[in-house]
Amino acid sequence: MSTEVTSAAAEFARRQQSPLQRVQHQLHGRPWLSPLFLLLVAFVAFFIGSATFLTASSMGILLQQTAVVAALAVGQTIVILTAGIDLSVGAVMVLSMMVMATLAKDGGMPGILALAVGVLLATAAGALNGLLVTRINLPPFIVTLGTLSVFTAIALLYSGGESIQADHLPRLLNFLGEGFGIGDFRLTWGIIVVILIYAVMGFVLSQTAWGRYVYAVGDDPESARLSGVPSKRILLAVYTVAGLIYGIAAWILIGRAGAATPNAFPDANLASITAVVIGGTSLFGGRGRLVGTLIGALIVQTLQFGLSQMGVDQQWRVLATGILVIVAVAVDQWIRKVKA
Amino acid sequence: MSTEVTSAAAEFARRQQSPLQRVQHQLHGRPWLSPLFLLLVAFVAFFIGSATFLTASSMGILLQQTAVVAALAVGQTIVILTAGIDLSVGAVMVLSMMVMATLAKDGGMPGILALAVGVLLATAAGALNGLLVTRINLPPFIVTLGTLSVFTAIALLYSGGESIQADHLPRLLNFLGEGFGIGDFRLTWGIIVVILIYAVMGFVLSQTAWGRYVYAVGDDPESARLSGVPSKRILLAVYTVAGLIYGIAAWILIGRAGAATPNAFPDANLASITAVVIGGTSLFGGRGRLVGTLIGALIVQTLQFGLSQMGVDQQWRVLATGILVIVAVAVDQWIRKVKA
Amino acid sequence: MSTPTLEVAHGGVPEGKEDIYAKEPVLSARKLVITFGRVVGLDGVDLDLYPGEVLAVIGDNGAGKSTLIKCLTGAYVADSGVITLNGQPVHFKKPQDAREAGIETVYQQLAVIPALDIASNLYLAREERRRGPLGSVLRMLDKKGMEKRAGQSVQDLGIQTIQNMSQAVETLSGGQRQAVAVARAAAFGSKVVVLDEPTAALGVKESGMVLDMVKQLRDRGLSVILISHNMPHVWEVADRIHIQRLGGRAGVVTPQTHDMGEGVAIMTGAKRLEGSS
Amino acid sequence: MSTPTLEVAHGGVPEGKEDIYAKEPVLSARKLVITFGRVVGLDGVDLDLYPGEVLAVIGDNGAGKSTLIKCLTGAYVADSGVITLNGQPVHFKKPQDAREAGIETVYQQLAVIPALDIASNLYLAREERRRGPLGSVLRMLDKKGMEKRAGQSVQDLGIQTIQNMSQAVETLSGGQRQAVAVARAAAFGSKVVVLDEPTAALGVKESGMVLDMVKQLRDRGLSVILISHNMPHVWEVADRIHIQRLGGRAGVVTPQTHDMGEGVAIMTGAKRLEGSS
Amino acid sequence: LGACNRGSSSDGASGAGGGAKVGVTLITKDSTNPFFVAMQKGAKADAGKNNVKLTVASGKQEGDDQGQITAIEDAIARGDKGILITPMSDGVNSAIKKARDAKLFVIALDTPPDPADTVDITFATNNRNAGKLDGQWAAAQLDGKPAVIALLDLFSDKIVSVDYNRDQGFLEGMGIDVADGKKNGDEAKTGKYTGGKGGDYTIVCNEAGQGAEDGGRTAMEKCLAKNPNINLVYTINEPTAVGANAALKAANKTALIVSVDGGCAGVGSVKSGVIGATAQQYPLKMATLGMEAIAKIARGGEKPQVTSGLDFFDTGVALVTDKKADGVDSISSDDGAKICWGN
Ligand SMILES: Nc1ncnc2c1ncn2[C@@H]1O[C@H](COP(=O)(O)OP(=O)(O)OP(=O)(O)O)[C@@H](O)[C@H]1O
Ligand SMILES: Nc1ncnc2c1ncn2[C@@H]1O[C@H](COP(=O)(O)OP(=O)(O)OP(=O)(O)O)[C@@H](O)[C@H]1O
Ligand SMILES: [Mg+2]
Ligand SMILES: [Mg+2]
Repeated sequence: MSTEVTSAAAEFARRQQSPLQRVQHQLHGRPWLSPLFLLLVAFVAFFIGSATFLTASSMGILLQQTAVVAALAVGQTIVILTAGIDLSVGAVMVLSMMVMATLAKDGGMPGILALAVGVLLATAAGALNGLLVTRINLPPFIVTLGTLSVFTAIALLYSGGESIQADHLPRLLNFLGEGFGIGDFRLTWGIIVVILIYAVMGFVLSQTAWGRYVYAVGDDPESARLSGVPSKRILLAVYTVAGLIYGIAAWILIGRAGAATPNAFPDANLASITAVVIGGTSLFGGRGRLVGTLIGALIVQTLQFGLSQMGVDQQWRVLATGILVIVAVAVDQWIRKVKA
Repeated sequence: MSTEVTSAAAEFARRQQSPLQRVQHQLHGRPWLSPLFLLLVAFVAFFIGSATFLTASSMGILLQQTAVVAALAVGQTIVILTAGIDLSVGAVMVLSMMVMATLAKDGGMPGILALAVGVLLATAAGALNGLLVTRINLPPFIVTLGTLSVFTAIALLYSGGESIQADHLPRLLNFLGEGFGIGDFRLTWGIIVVILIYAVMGFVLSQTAWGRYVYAVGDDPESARLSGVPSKRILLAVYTVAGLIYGIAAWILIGRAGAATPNAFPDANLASITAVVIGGTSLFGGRGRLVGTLIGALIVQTLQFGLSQMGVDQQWRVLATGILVIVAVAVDQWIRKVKA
Repeated sequence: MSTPTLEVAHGGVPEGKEDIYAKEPVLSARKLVITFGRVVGLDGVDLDLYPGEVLAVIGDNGAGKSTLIKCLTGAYVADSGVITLNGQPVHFKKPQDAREAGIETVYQQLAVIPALDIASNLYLAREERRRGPLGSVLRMLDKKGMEKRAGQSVQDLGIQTIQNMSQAVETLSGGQRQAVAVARAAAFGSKVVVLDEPTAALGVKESGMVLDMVKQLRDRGLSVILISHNMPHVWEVADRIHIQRLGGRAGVVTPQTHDMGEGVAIMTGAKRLEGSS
Repeated sequence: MSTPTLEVAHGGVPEGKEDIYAKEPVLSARKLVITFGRVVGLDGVDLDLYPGEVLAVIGDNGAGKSTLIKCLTGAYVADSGVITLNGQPVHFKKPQDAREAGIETVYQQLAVIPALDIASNLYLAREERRRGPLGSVLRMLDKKGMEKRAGQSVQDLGIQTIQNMSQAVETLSGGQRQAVAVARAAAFGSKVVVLDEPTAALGVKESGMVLDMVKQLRDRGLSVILISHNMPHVWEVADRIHIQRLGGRAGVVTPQTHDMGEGVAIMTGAKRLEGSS
Repeated sequence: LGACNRGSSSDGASGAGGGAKVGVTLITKDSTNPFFVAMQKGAKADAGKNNVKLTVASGKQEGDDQGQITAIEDAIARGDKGILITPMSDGVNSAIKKARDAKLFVIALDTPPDPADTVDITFATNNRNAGKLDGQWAAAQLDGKPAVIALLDLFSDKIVSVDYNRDQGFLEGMGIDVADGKKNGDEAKTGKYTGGKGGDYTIVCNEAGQGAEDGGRTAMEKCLAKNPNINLVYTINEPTAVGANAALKAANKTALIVSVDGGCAGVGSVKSGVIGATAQQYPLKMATLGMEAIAKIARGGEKPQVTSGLDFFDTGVALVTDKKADGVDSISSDDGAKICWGN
């Protein structure tokens, strides 16, 4: 081939671009930047719309409000990456939380032990999901729909429907609600734990063989099997790890709510799945990045917090959130679609 | 090839089979029989467990209880067949219901007109979902999550949260709640409408080109596109038809509840998706049968009704339903898996 | 460059077919460019397809053959360049547009729907309805008829191992599946039939039948674009051969003027056509 | 039946390689049966693979070639029949089991993960970790190293058109994708390498390189099962040829005793081997 | 623990006359709200005493009319003699009518249906009154100071009667014009309250807390971010109050918190000073009274009578606080703890 021919594509690449197109081009090259860009836009908009939005203390609160759903969404992300779905996130968390609290209060167990039992129970609950998915080959939707009911019922029956206040609990169980401030910007230990979870799982997903298998199993299960990926073991591990993360989320939630309640966080399922999907992970598995989930969780929370700071009435806020979610993802889509 | 070689497979086919294997074999050949078989088993079990379960009047009630979710699940089925998901089912239905009722009551509109406007609005709401999915290429999950909030908020703002009792409404709007009895076995016109919806959509899905396109678009969108299937038009039509069906479901619901309430059916999403998935339709699209959805809806309702007739308390019922859903689908899986 | 050059054969015309090449091309492309992010798919490719000819497209793996025909048939939309059909500029936005213009294509990835059965796939987007009101009013499909004719089409390609016509195509063997895709194009092409490696998965006998089919299509006056790595096949049926290389067109030759060895040499860059760009 | 019969060559031994066939087969199958509902996939097939030989499997489309090797490599579990590896009965429940026993396979559908890049696919389930604690403790992958070596492997197969090694394989051309799958098997096979139509999508040059690779594998003492519709290729590299027909084995011939025409005739049922079942 | 208040209600009757067990269904709004869980528990504990076969059912969540309708039909099919229901909304009225047509005795608990004669009788507290008590008390405590108010409601995506009755009742108690009495958040954001000594008020926010601690905290945080000077917090129930207090504590602020429910945990919060006052209600009393009534009627006994002047049987509400305010009847937290529900 010769220079003349090469120039056709090169010429195309050199074509005129408007500044907007250039931004788009830049974002296109770095797809994970695009939700971040959205988040920035939202920040600017709310900064203009409300005096109380972009303050140090508000930012700290925004992070605290995001912590639990962001943690749950990590488990949800790895499950969805394997083309599964986990409807039992909230139920596992609540069960684990009630068990921790009840053991510590009524059982008089030391905090560390109660915590360990609670987290272990959540891990076991996740493993149960995984076993049902891998051994009996049930669709994850059905499995977790079933265990959603089972874990919810057990949590209620076990706790008798009563909440347990923080002051009846050892300090360790409340610890993640404590924190430190940099001026008015207050961070809790719970936020730090969430960041750690993201760091560890982000590393595992992108830097280890296990992470690749997660993507492979989700993208094309049959090809993964034929390639020698131990699909069942991976799936089982994914659900188990997800359970473990929900257990940790339970710990964070106790600290945040200042109590263990059986009806805490009723929309955990939808909230966690929403964060994952807004973060750009495909519900069909195999495609997505964990950092997207974090940004997705932040976007939702920012919208809600920002609208409330602007003093929008509640039902209008529901309306606005619906529209903004669609707009946000549409912008994201537009950025990704354009040709580089 | 010769007789000797042929016989290897023939011999295998003639191998000893236990009676259980034979049942399994029969069911395997007719996969849609398998959930029906489950339903039968559930009936027998509850017949033994409760004296009030298998009576003419109870059966009538069971059907009435299934009607609305069965109707919604038709729309959900066609959406899921295209590899989508519709989280706005309940919201569209409620919005349509409130508009119908408000127009008829406050606006003094004749029943037929109010009904038409309500159903049309639902159809338009479905079309909006479809437009967002096809024109802006948004994931259906996001679109319907957004419109879920939007429609819910509009319904609340429009109705002011007030419910409208049947006695303020023209007879036509309540008509589907009326019915006729064959002895104690009472059927409502709503049930008849649901059966009609299944018949029509079942015909369309299995006997027309449009039905094939729905499956094709869901199973492999890229291949469908390359084959010349008008994918976008089909998708738009699917969401629109789904909206239409939700509008009819709204009409059924008014008759059933004897009122139009803005909070009518908060778990319509999960209930309708559950019916579809238990009915054997894949959440990944392209695989499933409408009749399965009907049976799926009946199975869930039967479990709940049966347990309630046995006098099982709510929390235990939640637990039992969770377990039974998993068991039911596991049995189904077992039947399908076995080699013929 | 120091690669040996061959005699020019740009636009070379096969002997005895001069009349065909006097006409206007049925399908033409000029300076097609398409890029995928940093990857250059097509780098300014020209192509002319005359009525009633078989134009083969050959080239190394990744030379851009499939990308080229995807741009021609609406599966991709080129970044720049012009496509004309019977002299009129066309803008195919989706494969359906090309189909409606009479261009039927077998893509390399076959584009069959895994869960649908053989007949449904063959007639996909071309369904036939029942006679009478059942078809015209209720729009009911003529399932039986389509199944019968589908079975015939596949058998015509020499595939006799299909035991059960209602099998989903995902359960078919690689070759059986390819036969379904090829049969579809053969049955419905009205102006241009594009075949991207239609015999790749086919057996000896079946491949021969596809070549016969290509000849029949040409004899019926249709134009055929045939992509193949099988040089003997190409030299057997092609009227002209478009050689694709590194995203560009290395030249067009005829089986009469150049032999297979030369064709492969141009394709791999071992030789190049005199004066070619 | 009135089909003409050919001289028996069941278990025929290629000249000059008698020593190989004196040994125990590395992989053997007896009376393999598999059915899919009403469809008969394999109808009692026997197969023997000796160490250091290239066994070709040919047959019409749908004859059961792919099904046969899927049963041998754990992708399917046969309904009945026995498989032995080095004389020991084995029960592969999944492909991983066969892989761990040293059998590396390129399936006809390639089995690559669309969204993963070339290197990730090549090393899938065979990942290499970094040296030092990063690898042993943190189990970090040696991404750079794998990418480099993957690029080399693919180039070794003659694929030079890949512009961007971090492309997802779903964006590769058909041939490029096949090269990735073949390169994987070549790199990791330790005992037996099974190739199901490895050159179907490859160009002339690239196909030649795969055949060279097959010979090299044999020379390293590995056994190769090669499924192909390309008779010249088969007759070029095979030591023995297993002919599959209608789900059964029509016979085994050697390139020395039977020519291509006869092979095709047996395959299509035009002739049959004397005394064969 | 919970037993302490049952004594007050089940003393008299216990119509455990012989005969077969009477089937009764208790249908609450959901099975997770501690208030309803307590109601279910109390009813179950008393079922044996009344020789009742009790089945507990509920909606899946607050707002699930369909779930309640289904539960009513289930009760009819089961041949129960009576239904105790906390009606979700008027949406279930027609199902109740069906049950009464099938000769079931239907008693509404906690929430009076609209119209009141939808059921045979209602055992309830007036949620609006409960809110009013809170408002009056708060106004008195402010002693003329300006009120900077946060309203922590139940839902933003549903409108349920308990939500607006308590919220609007509170504002009415404060002496603030509520505009539409069935609509939260349509009040003037600033103005004068007339309760107590009267003064200026500012409503900072209406935030939904889902009736639980975590939601309560999130809601309060949003309010505080908007205006850190909040000095009066109305909460829909005590878990929300606990969450609000956590947010206040984290922000190093204090404010007067008022709430409704009077569960033992809530009364404890009053004692410890977290909650200033809470309007106590008596779910166990409602359930046990209702069950006794049905058991009695099924055995040929009398229908209970409504409280005079009301169209329902008032099970009462009492303001629990340790800071008595003039002109507002209240009981101390110690007294409240004796008759509280839950643990
Ligand atoms: N969607 C895409 N994204 C990125 N690169 C692409 C995409 N499609 C094609 N390419 C690249 O464009 C080049 C040409 O691909 P194409 O499929 O046209 O090759 P081909 O000539 O058909 O090869 P083959 O003979 O192997 O089928 C290849 O290098 C391929 O990797
Ligand atoms: N999962 C399955 N379900 C039903 N039938 C199947 C299945 N897999 C294979 N078959 C059938 O078994 C027969 C043999 O298929 P196989 O893929 O082994 O053929 P093949 O010899 O590899 O053909 P090709 O050369 O076309 O690849 C075919 O008729 C095919 O339709
Ligand atoms: Mg190609
Ligand atoms: Mg094959």
